Amino acid sequence: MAFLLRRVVFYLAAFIAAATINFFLPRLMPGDPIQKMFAGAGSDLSLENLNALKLTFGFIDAPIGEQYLAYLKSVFTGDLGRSVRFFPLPVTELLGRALIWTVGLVGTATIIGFTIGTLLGVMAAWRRGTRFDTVISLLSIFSSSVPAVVVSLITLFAFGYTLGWFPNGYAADPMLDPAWGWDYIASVLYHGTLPMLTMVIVLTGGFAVTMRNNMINLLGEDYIVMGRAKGLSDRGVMLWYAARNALLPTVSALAISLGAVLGGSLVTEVVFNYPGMGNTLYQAILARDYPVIQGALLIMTAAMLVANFVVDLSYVLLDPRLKRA
Amino acid sequence: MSAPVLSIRNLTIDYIGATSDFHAVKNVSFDIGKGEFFGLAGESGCGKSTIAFAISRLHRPPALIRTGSQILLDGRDVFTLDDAALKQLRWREVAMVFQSAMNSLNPVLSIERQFYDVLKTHTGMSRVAARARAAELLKLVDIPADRLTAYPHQLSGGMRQRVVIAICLALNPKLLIMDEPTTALDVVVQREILERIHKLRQELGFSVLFITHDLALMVQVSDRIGIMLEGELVEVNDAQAIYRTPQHDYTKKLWASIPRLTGKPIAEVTP
Amino acid sequence: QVVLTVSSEQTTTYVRNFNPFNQTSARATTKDFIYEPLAIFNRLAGAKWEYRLAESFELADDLKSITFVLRDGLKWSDGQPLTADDVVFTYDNLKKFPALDFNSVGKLMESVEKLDARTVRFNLIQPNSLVATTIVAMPIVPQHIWKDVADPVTFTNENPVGSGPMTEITRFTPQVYEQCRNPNYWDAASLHVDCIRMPQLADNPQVLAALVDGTLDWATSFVPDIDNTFVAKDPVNNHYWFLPSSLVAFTLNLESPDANNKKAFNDVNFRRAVSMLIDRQSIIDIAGYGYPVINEDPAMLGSFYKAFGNPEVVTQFGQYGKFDLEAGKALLEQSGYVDKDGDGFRDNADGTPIAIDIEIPNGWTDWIDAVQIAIESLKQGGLNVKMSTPEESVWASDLIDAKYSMSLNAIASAANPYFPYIRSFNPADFGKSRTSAQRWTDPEVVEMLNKYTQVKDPAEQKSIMDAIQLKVAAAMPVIPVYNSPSFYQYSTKRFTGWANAENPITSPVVSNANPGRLLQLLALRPVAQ
Amino acid sequence: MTDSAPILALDNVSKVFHRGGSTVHAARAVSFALHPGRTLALVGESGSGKTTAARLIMREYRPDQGRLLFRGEPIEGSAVRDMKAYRSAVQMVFQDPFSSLNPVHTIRYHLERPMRLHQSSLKGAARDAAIAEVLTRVKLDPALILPKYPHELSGGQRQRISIARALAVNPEVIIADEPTSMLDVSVRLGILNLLNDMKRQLKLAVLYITHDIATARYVAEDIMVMYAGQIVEWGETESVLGNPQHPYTRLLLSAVPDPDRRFGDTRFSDELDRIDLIRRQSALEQPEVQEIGPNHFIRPMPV
Amino acid sequence: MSVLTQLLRNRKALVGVTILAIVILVAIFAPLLTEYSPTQRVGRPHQPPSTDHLLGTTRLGYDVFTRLLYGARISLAVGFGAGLLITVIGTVLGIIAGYKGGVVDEVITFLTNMVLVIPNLPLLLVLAAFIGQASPLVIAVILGFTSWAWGVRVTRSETLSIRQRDFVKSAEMLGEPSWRIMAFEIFPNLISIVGINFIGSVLFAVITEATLEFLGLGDPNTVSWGIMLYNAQNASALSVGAWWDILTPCFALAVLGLGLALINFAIDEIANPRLRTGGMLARWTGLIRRGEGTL
Ligand SMILES: Nc1ncnc2c1ncn2[C@@H]1O[C@H](COP(=O)(O)OP(=O)(O)OP(=O)(O)O)[C@@H](O)[C@H]1O
Ligand SMILES: Nc1ncnc2c1ncn2[C@@H]1O[C@H](COP(=O)(O)OP(=O)(O)OP(=O)(O)O)[C@@H](O)[C@H]1O
Ligand SMILES: [Mg+2]
Ligand SMILES: [Mg+2]
Repeated sequence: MAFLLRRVVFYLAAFIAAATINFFLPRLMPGDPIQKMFAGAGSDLSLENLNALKLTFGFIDAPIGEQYLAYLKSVFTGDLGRSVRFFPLPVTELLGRALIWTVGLVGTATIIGFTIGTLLGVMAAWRRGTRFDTVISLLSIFSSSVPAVVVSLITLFAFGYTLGWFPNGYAADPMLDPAWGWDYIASVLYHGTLPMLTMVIVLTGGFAVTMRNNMINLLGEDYIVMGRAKGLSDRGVMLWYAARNALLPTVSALAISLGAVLGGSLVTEVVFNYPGMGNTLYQAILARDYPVIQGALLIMTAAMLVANFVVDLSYVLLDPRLKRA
Repeated sequence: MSAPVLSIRNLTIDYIGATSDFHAVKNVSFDIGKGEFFGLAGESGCGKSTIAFAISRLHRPPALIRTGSQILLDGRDVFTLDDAALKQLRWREVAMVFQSAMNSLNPVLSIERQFYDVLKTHTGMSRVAARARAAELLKLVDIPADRLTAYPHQLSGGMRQRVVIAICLALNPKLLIMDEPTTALDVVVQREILERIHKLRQELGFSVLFITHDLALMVQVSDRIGIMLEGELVEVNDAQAIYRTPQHDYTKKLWASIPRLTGKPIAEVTP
Repeated sequence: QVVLTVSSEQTTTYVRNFNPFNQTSARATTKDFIYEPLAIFNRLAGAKWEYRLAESFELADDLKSITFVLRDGLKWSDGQPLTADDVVFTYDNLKKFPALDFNSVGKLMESVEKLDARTVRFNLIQPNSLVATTIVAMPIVPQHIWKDVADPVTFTNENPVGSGPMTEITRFTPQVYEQCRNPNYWDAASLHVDCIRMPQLADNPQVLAALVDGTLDWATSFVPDIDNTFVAKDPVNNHYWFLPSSLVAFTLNLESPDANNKKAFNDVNFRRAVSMLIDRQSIIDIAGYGYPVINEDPAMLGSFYKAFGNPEVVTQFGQYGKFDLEAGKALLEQSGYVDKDGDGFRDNADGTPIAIDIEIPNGWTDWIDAVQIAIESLKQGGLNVKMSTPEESVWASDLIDAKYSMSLNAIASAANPYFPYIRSFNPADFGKSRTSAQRWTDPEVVEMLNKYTQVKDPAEQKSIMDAIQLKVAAAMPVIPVYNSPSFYQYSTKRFTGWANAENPITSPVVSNANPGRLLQLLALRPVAQ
Repeated sequence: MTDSAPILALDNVSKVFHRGGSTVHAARAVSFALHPGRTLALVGESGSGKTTAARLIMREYRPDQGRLLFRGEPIEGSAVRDMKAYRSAVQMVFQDPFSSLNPVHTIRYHLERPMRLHQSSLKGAARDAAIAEVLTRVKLDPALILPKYPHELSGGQRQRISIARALAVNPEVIIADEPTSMLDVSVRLGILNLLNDMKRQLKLAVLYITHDIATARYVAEDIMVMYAGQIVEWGETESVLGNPQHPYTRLLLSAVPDPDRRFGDTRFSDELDRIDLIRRQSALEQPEVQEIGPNHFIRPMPV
Repeated sequence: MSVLTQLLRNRKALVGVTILAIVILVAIFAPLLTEYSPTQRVGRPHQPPSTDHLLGTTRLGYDVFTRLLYGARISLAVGFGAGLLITVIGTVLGIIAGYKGGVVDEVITFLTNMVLVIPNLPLLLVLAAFIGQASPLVIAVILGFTSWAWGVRVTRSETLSIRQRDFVKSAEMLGEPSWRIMAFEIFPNLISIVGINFIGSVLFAVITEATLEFLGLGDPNTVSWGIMLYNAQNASALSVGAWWDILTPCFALAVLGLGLALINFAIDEIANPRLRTGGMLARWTGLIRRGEGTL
């Protein structure tokens, strides 16, 4: 378990480092949310009163070290402060709401994209050089190279505006009350279709290419040939010998690519006005809502760390070579 | 010699390239009799493994077995078999030990699972029965049954090679192909393994196609030997004949290059 | 139950915050609807005061105090009486917590005293004839509740006790909330709406969608190409009426850090020429979808303050407010701004180069479009101009600190032109407010402005205002472009009584900057189903 | 042994590797000396520590204990200049001719670099001549070979280039770690002969590492048998191979393929029956040294 | 056979290189291909494609086709600039970490893993917002300094395996200085990895620049595909039916992305012969079909 221990230490250090970056980034940014609010509103708040407000919202000029320690403490106690824009909503609650949507969107899209992509990759590699392989490879290259913005906009254009099959955004019909009723769920699914489709398109190609290349690299291995020599069925060799081994690097690519997935989901959420983490972060950046920016970045980083940790764990489970006493 | 187990006729195999082909095996013919230990020797890259792969039709593109080649196993031409028959043939009749023991076991499956694969596919054996059979087979190669739950990386190279041999014997094949089974091992381990094969063959009566480039070893273990040079089979003969009275210049040159442990360091080339 | 569906703010989630002093995150229906103003100045229907909580107010002759008399029998929504004590408490509280004072009204007060249970006198530091406007913008809160609030700045007032028509929060979720009738409302007889419902709508397209499908009765939102995208969907019921509001104008920084620019900017002919090189109509048509109202008034009042306008301004200086490429070029030419160094751009008469950077906040796309259009004609006029788009608050502080060369600025509209003038030209505000960013002042103008607040006679006021306008127009310190529209969409499907061009009863914009929305609410009548 | 002074000697050198909780004794109290004009063979099974010994000499590893003597002087954390002298005196020939030449550089580059680094006095034409000379020494045609890339050469040719590169610095000692094990039988002998020639003509001291005892016999005057980091038997080649005393040596010899004997007919058949015992016992530490005969020693296996 | 000739023989690479070449040519010769200026209103707002305006006009009345041509300049410049920076940093750090090992490696690897677990785009968003008006140059620089981690990881692991090869050892034993070993022995063997890293980074930079600009964090003075997207989105191009305004930059980004990805894929195939499927498989299939052999 030394391997896992090492990783845990890394994750802790990474988390603290990320938290630190989070702390300093907004402090480097010019402007603060209060000033921002009044820059737009053209209100008559006097400079003195503005400063009084800043103080109340915690934009204090305490020594940076002191602020940092207080911040670290609050991070570890799960207190991310309160949103300025949505005062006094605690950041955790604001992001908690957003997180549900993003997890739903990203989670489902990743599962679908990963499954389809991996299967296509496996089959393409197995039938290397056939027309199937050529078509799948080209499609995958294409889908993995087109920016998420472009895919979202085109999907929105095609299915939202031109064909009018799906709504042009939002997580659900705003007039419906969130409840576990069928209406609401149907509305959520209906609204989620296009963002989901976008994410799946963006993700599938990458997984397919990775899996295909991993598979092809493995197909020359002796144990694959031995699997065939044993008279196992093609599908058995493909799945139990090749795919299973090729999956390992793909899974770790998945964890690393989660950062990109989050980036893709940010764009998709913005285009479709989906109330997830990415959109919340984006809005917070526009409003200079520092506590929310900090919180969102921290949660995203934590999600990356958790994903990597899960991958590490699954590595240990999937690959007996790591299971050292 | 009675009807041969394996009979190769005019085997020609090319590797297709983008512009030109590489002729890896050129019109090779030889037989292996029942219970015979046949050695195939030759330098690296002369086409030995290519022949071995062709016997159970394991090649993948861009290898191409030219029309006109024949490989008869017990009189049946393997090139005419359909998929189902081919799967039957593999391992049941021809089992194979690959060049590198390190890599021929699936690293993520337990040893037991790799026995079970074969037994399940070919005999539909249950997991429990397969476990018993696997334990029995491991005993043949002198590995305690409790290693069944181990994963390949937990075994030493020699042990892995013996596990592969045990898996090969699972279905009592008629022909065991060993493609340089011991090159990665040191001499003592090599010796152990070959002694065991030698004994098992006497007990079980299978034939062996033994591929190596170590001529001295080959003469020690084989009944008959074929010498290959750049895709062609240049000489086939009794082991002793190959050693004592090599016919082909190439064979003679080979012997002349091998330092000896006793007597003169280098053998005289018999003119 | 009569429910009115309103979109008065765009947000991604609702947070239960009804603190009327909070400018950033309180719900937009807090002021006016929960906390009724003392009075509302109705600019439209005859420019007169509508008394609400106050029954009247009286400015002292020396203009050093103002006395408000509350209506009889006013009650808070919880049944407690609303008295002068509450007013005094509110102002004392502002002094205690300056962060609450979003209107800077505390600065004007010497003291606030209760004369009797219904009468309050505000004693002013300086004579001020316009102070009522500022005072009525400050909500009055109940003493019996707020005295126990430890930190009223961060207090979220989740269950507000108020004086307005809609005080009861009957439902609150992040997606929608409802505010219903105040059981103790003094003017219940005028109120024909039982509840207002605010669905959470995140942005303009979403509001448009809700407008088009008939969900919303009353909204304030930018809608592109509104005749096609909204009205045409249901021409009988879907309507809009855009009123001009704040002035959008170019400012040239007379204290520009760049000495060469500064030289040019301080020349009135240069400023006039720049003004003549700006294609206002294209800006309005293209950047503004035709919604804004053009402002070609060199004294910067324009049609918004039509009632105050001095016709002399147009006669004397009108041509400087109009786009005229050739005239602009000619004026530059004759003032000595020609290309001396051969780089294709005009230079100062002494040969020093002029290079103007127009600073615009990042993300304010209509302004960016406007500036891009302006740049085209300015370049044709031979000026070296480009645009930069710093972050919003950077832009704001650059303007406050006069660290820019040229910018587009917004000057809030008010009940009286005195306010834009004093905010723009009062040297005491230099370095404190964005409105004074051009750093132009004139002692005579300031003196006249001070005098303006100290006279009571309307005729005298008018003559002062006329004189000020001439002075300003002559100097042209600010280059007006347009008055931006305030957006107002409504549906007659369920309610009638809406203000519009034919029926200009009040300013009906439902955003929280417009107290007139209360009058609009009271004017609504449900359509019999 | 000979009376000439050794150039290079290991004196009681030990090296332990720690890997994931277990320790591997890759070298245990290893001592030997290399003499000019003589080849010392180091044989033993895979993983016995042969390469470790080579790397200790090449200063890739630092010994945990013991000293490395160069011309009788210990070299320990020595100055950069001494290191340079050492590097030009001691060179290595690698086992794998495919990976010991950089595929992106021509043969000329491979030979020029050592010249530039270690014979910097040679310039221009002189250097070209020197390069041509080492190539002729390894029986390759300079004109043909110099512009080629490694992948254009056969395994044997590449191994010759490796040797030429080692020779290009004018070394006194050559460490050859299994220099022929990846070559085909037919070219193997050529390389061995080449090594023998070098040794004789240039008075090189050669450490020949192999697991092929027969080739060791062909090139080496002296031989050492290594097992589990320990040298278990050493002495003059003919004496050790002709009269092996340590059980492990005997086991090794009996396992070497010998075309004159069929299976079941071996020199030391009882050793073959005791494989596990011999392995286990030989792996134990054995500080005691016995002299079996003139210049023939063993560390007896504990029983 | 040099990498270049191999590239030109690969059909995917050929298509990719052609696309890239066209985009580069278009960028260079933009002024010759259009009569308009990209920052001058030349028509009424949102005119649909016509012979005067091949791809219509924008909300402000700019010619979309002209902006497309000029926009290629920025997209390419940022792509290649940032790609180069990312690759240089990634390669240098990767080789140093892989070759030096020890503490240096630990530190670099830790940094790399750190950067890898911080989601890149959100971080970039925050950084770009912090800088305010992010000109293409600024975007390229921050991309360069935040996105090298992947390159380090790949280069390092490849360096680790090359470092094991005997030619590195033999260079060490000759006493070559370590910078020389890294630069002349290891680096040339990494060319294909570096190439993949470079093209991949260019692709990433092109996409990310467009994304940041689309999200409103770019400089609106810029004429780039991202700003085109941003303007079109702000002008509600989709809801008012001006599809040409928004689909044009979309299409351009997609095509450039595809071109780069194809080149990358091809380099991958050249570096790793196992992935190659090209000519030989076609020939093989032909031979099988003609009955000249079996498997
Ligand atoms: N997939 C392939 N494509 C092209 N050529 C190949 C392929 N596989 C093998 N070859 C070539 O075919 C020839 C014969 O290969 P084979 O593996 O049969 O040799 P071998 O005799 O087994 O050699 P070794 O002793 O090294 O195992 C070699 O020259 C090899 O380069
Ligand atoms: N860097 C290292 N770290 C940990 N263990 C090592 C290291 N190098 C070698 N070893 C271990 O030390 C022992 C001796 O290794 P060495 O390479 O010297 O053996 P060898 O006799 O040269 O083997 P071969 O014949 O296979 O080359 C082996 O068990 C090996 O696993
Ligand atoms: Mg082979
Ligand atoms: Mg070794």
